[in-house]
Amino acid sequence: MNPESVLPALLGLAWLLPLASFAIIVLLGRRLGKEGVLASYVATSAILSGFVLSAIAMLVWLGSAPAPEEHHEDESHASSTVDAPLVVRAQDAGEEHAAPVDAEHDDHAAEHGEEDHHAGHHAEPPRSYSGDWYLLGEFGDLRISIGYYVDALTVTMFCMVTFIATCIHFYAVGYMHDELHDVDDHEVTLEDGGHLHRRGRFHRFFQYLSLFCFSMLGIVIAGNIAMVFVFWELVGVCSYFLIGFYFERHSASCAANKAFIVNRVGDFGMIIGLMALWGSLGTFSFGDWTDSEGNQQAGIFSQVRPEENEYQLRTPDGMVRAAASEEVAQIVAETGDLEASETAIAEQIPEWRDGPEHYGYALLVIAGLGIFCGCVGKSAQFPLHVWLPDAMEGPTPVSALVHSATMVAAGVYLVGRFFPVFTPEVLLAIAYIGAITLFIAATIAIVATDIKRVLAYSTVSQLGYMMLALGIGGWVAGMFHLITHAFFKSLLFMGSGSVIHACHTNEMTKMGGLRHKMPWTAYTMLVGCLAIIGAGIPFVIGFSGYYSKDAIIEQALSFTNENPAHRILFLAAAGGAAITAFYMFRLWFMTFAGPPRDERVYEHAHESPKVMYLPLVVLSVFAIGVGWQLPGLPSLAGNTGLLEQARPAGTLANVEGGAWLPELTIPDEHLSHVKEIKIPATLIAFSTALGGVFFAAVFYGWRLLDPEDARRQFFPVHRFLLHKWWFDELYEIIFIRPAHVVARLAAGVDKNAFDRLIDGTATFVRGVSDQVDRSIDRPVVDGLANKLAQWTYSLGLGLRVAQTGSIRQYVMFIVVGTAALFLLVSFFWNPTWAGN
Amino acid sequence: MSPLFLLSFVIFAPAVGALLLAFFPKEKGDAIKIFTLLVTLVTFLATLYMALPADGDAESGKFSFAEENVAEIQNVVSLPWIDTTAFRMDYLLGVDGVSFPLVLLTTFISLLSMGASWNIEKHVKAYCILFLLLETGILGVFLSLDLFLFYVFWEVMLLPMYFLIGIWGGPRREYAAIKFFLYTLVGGVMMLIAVLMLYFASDIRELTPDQLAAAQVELPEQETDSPVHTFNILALQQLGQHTGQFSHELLAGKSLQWWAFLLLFLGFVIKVPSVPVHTWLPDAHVEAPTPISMILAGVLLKLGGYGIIRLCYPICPEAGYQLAWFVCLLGVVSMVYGAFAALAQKDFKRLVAYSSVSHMGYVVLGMGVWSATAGNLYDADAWKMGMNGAMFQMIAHGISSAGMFFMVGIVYDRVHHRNLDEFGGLFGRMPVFSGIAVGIFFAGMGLPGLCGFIGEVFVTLSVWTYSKALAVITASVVILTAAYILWTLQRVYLGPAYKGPHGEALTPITPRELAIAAPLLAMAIVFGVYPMAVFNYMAPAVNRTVDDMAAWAQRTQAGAPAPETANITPPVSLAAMETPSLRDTDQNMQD
Amino acid sequence: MNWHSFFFLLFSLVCCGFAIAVVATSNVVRMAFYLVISLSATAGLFFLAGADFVGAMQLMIYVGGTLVLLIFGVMLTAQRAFVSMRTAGGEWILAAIVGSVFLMILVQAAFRVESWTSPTTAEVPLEEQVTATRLGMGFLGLRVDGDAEADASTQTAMTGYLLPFEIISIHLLVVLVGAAYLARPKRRARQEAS
Amino acid sequence: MNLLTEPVGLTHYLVVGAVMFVTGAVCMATKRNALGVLMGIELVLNGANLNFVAFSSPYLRGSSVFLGLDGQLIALFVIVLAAAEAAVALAITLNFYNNHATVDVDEADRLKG
Repeated sequence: MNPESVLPALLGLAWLLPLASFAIIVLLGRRLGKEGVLASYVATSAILSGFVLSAIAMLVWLGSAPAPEEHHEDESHASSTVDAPLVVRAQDAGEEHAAPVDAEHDDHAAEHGEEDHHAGHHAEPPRSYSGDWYLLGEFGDLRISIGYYVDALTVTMFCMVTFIATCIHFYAVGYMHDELHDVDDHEVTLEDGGHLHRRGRFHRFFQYLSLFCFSMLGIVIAGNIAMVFVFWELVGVCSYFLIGFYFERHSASCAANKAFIVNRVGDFGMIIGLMALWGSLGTFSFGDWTDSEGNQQAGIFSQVRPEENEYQLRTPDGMVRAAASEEVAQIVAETGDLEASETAIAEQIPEWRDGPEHYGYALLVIAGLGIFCGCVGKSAQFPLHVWLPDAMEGPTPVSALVHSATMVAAGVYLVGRFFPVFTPEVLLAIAYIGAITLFIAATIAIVATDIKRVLAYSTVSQLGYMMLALGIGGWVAGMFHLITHAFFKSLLFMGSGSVIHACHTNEMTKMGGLRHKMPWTAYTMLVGCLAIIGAGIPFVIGFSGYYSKDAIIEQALSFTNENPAHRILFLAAAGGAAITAFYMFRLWFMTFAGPPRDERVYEHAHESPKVMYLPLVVLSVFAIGVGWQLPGLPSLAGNTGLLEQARPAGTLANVEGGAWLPELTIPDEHLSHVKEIKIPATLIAFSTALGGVFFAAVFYGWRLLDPEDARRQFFPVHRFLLHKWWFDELYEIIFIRPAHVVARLAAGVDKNAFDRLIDGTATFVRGVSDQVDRSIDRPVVDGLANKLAQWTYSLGLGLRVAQTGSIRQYVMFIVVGTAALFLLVSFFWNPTWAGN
Repeated sequence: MSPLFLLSFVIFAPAVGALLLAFFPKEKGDAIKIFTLLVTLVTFLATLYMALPADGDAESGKFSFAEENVAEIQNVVSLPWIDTTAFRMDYLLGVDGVSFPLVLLTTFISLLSMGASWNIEKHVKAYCILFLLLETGILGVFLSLDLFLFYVFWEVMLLPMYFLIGIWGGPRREYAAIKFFLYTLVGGVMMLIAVLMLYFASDIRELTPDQLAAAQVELPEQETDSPVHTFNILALQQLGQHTGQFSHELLAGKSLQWWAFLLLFLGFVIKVPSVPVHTWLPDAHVEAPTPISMILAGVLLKLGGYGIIRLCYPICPEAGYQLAWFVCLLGVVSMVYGAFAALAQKDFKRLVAYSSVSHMGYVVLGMGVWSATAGNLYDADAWKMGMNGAMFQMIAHGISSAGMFFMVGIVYDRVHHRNLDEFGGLFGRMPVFSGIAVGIFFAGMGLPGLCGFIGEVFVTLSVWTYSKALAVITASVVILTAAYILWTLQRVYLGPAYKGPHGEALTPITPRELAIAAPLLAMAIVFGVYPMAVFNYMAPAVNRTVDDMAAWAQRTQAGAPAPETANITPPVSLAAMETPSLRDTDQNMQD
Repeated sequence: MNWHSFFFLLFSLVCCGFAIAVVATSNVVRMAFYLVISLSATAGLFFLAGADFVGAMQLMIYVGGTLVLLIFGVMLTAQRAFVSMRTAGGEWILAAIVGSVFLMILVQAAFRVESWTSPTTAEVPLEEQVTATRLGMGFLGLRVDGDAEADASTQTAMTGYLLPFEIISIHLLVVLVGAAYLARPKRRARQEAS
Repeated sequence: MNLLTEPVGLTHYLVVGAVMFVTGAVCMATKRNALGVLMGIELVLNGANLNFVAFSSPYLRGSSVFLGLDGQLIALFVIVLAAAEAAVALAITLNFYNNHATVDVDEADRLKG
């Protein structure tokens, strides 16, 4: 079993199974069993098989740690065929990862010697397999294809996505069973005052879910950024369908539109990034690839971090040339010969690149920012975060799967995947965006009362954490948090779904004390809450969030130490942790603790069926333990963990600033695990979280203080937060209305300017012809003809007198005429007329 | 089958069908429709036959595509047609990767829209006859290689369309038909002027034997002192690219080819249509009956793009080089403007029409991105991508816009209004139809996996190399497109209940309608998932066209190391191109 | 004074005198009678001019045929009111003026050509004095009356009259049929029809 | 000029023909009776005939300008035609008479313009 062919096959199959399920459900639909009940079986079995395949792939990956000497063989072998994986980069650090790892992985980075050792290792690119399945188009040297890029991150993401998706499929079977028969939608009021009565759409839900899984896995497996974009859009449209699942509700269809259009705004930036890459690098491929003539071509990563530069970021030649096109044209004009110019340009490139102008650096920044823009849209980062809370209009399993665990995390995933390309400036921008997002979202979550919205803002906030982590160089921290967050956030959402299922309301103000009615839900959700706030016994053990969040805060602290100017980032992370703890426990207390607020709701509440709470239990197990270092298995994060295997080459080093921000330092992530940083960071994180929980307990658990008082006291702030910082209103004013005004203007110009012009021209021409008709045609041409006729007529009238009818007069006329003729002839006769 | 027979059959089968229809009794409406459908089907099958691999058999009439990597014009049919001392026109037909997909699209869309014509009840016979004549005209334009023949077919197509809109249209049909007619006629006249300008400036004696062979043309047997003019498009291309015959100054300091390019381009761009000469399109679409809208959007608009790629650039490369900014600007303005205008529409069909304006902007833009400049060493790859993307976009738009109009037509047939504010809830009432409609609208929106995506993305990506500002604007259109399409879908298909009149008429889609809509959606998916299905046929010829342009640019703009022209400062120098050829002719004369 | 002149004088006076008499009288019966005399005298003039056959025909057809026809007409319509119908004096004067002007023109034309005033002195050969045969040949398309010394173009210009003759024959036939048709009694037919 | 002393020439015939012609014309112009008009016609025709015959007479013009018997041939035609004309005209007259009970040509002015 060689992984370079097995892994793509396994993952590809896992990827395509949901598509098959989608196709089956689309074509058969309601005919799948009674009201399409079998659709859930189809979809669930597809995604379950996908999970099994992914798990096998994970085992293959772990079991295929290549021997050091394999390196070169792989490369030569791979390039011999086109369809097989084109490039295999196997690194020689494998044996260390496969080895049973030291238990105290938290500490092991403390030793400097080992630190250097690792740094040396990671100067090599990570093990990855890439290749193409088929071409979308090829133009000269440019080609766009559907392909794959498999590394540790891919495999991990596959496992995570398929696992959570499987849980959610099961959960959805229970949650959506209402849709198996006719439904009365109480949120839709018809014109006659009644509620909408409609047929159930059970199968359609699973159909969209399958399509979503396919698209999401497509993003993960994508071998090039264009393919990412393709599936990026596809998950967007799935999200659109799923948010708009209850399309009869106006709010749902609006939310779906909003989600899609806001995402498109992000995509707009992403396209610009794609263009910047495409126009200068001429490839979208992550890994290296082989062209049709068998030449090795560098992928994006190799171009940005070439081997000869020790995998450090360098403006690629293509970008330098693209930026220096005027100079290139100058050279061409001077030499006049393309080949000669080529060599001349090649000589000039280093000079251009490193000169004061930093040719091409701007392009690199644009590319980075552009790609990040897409991530901002998809991951609901500031300023495009507005869609995600509205997206909660969708059914809760969707919120759990799409809008917390997977799709929104795709933005973070892409930032992680594209990490090698980001310059320090871009990373700083990412960090700031993440920080702003996490703070804004967390503050809004404090005042939200809709249980799902609280979770939605929490999601936005956590995504901000991830972005922040990535932006300050904590690659593993960010990705790790992505994974752990997926587990506990989907757990929380499903728990909330269970609550909603029981109470038929989203409003927490009508809940309370539900833990007696639905203990499974309550305590699994408590696990989720603890996980998200990063609860744990410091330095000993904790929930999964403990590890990932602490890693982020450590890195933030490390970053702040290096760059005191940017200490706000650390403050945001730490403060955000406190707020997170507060609102999460506010949620839990309001829902499950204390006396019920609404007796009627409480009476009706009941525990959900087994098919719904079993996935909760499974997920809570993972929410607790996914960050643990279990014996016999590699850890997920940490310096030797699974994610570390995927770390992009050359990113594990102190980066001393970019071309534009030379004083900025992105610290080495492993340095954040040293004691000097780890201890304060852990303590800060622990204390802030504890503080948050304490305040929540004071207000909502023990109810020592009335939140109403606080609300009244901070009325303006509350209102500000309740209106979500007025973002929606702001966007309405500065984007949507102007767009409509411009649209109306355009339509108006069409109708009033262009058409007027055309019609005016027509009228003018008709006027002219009328005038011609009236002033020339009728008086002159017609007049002449009429006059002639008139003359003839009057002549006839005159001659009529001669027409006496009397034979005798006629005779006289004849005679007179003849005589007159004679006379005339005799008077005017010219003898020469006779012809002789 | 010989090319002569096959190509002539494809062009004239509909016309012959129309002739036969003339003998049908007027009352037998169904028989007439069935016969017409059969004629379109036979034509479609004939083009499908052409699509089969030729296996190197040049006489088979089949079209050899990428597998043999044949980029040249194939299946050339050349018969003398009009041959007087002053004019020589040939019955010159041929097909290559540029025209063939469009021919296939034409016959395909004709077949489907004939199927969509089933509920035409008024003057069925006349309708069918005009319909078939229209098809003949369109196919003739795509297949003719003689400029004059091209022009004749161009005008042939105009009249049936005029009547089809003007008789079977909506309430303002006369206005729309006249508007359509005048616009197109103006374009046609501009084209005719350019055609004659080029004809009288041409002289094929200056071509080398290789070029003559490439142009499928022969010199007259006895040598003449007077110039040998030609209408042969291929010969004109060779002349435009390899000689300076069209480069002499004509008017206002601009060369003949500058003016010819402009005139041809304007003529075509009216057909495309681009802002600001697009206003005929919404009116024509709104008034035209559904099947005619399908033809109009699906095929007729493509004639403009086809003309640009076939005539404008290859014949007048220098003008294309100078006017690339104009072409691109027009494309981008159309995209943005069309999208904004679509956003404001209340009429369903009008909205789709404006979306056509926006989408066809991609075509113009993609054709204009002349990336082969000195700044990137005359690397035309981005332009190839743009041109291919534009061609693909034409096909994709042919599928998706025809589909969109058909979708509108289905609703209109039932409720007899198109006011977007009075729809809603169609998803609940007509689920299958709504599903297909959403698919087709998403194809128009450029969703990946559907045909619109490929063309739009390829064009968009190619723009960066030409102009970054335009590229950013281009990219921004994705937002607007999403906005108007989604808003439309929301207003029409989503929501709790249908709000307009005749709600009881909203019956599920009929099998006939399904039979028309399903192939469209299927094609949209196939082309979106496997675009190479189109590129295989198209790319070699398109790439060759671009390569020719790039080679021309390199030859003339790079300043071939001629010492006397090296000191000319403007990069676009006529002298560099003209000097050698003029010297050659001088020598010839002395000899 | 020779006989030719004498007879010419005689016949021309008779001819002109009775012609004037035809004009002068208002009685239709007398007009017919005077006309007979005038035309007969004209026949005499024909004889004098050497056209013996024409003169004979004049007597036979005109005097014997046409005038008899006219006289029949006179008799058929000669009721009292129509026997003599007078014309207003003014018309007479006008007719006289116009007529005399016309006459002056004609006479003046007749005297215009010098050679016309005096006759030729050449003797006419005997065979030319008998015209009937040669006229007949002319009608049959064969001209034997030409001047043998005339040049060839003149000879060829003299063609026969077979075709006109035939046309005239048919014409006559048609005319006679037409006349019979016109003159048939219609009143009775109308009465029968009604 | 003295007719009695000089030999009779062509002119004399022409004068006689002219007199007859003019007389016929005057006759046509002045007679109200249709038959009188017909008689005027006969006179006119005879005047013309006289000219024809005179011109073709070898006695009067000499053989140098003699063109044969064309004149006489035409005169014969005229005579025949005059006969035909008389027949038709008489038929018309009788018809007119039958219809209108008059032969006054002044009554026949239906074609007055």
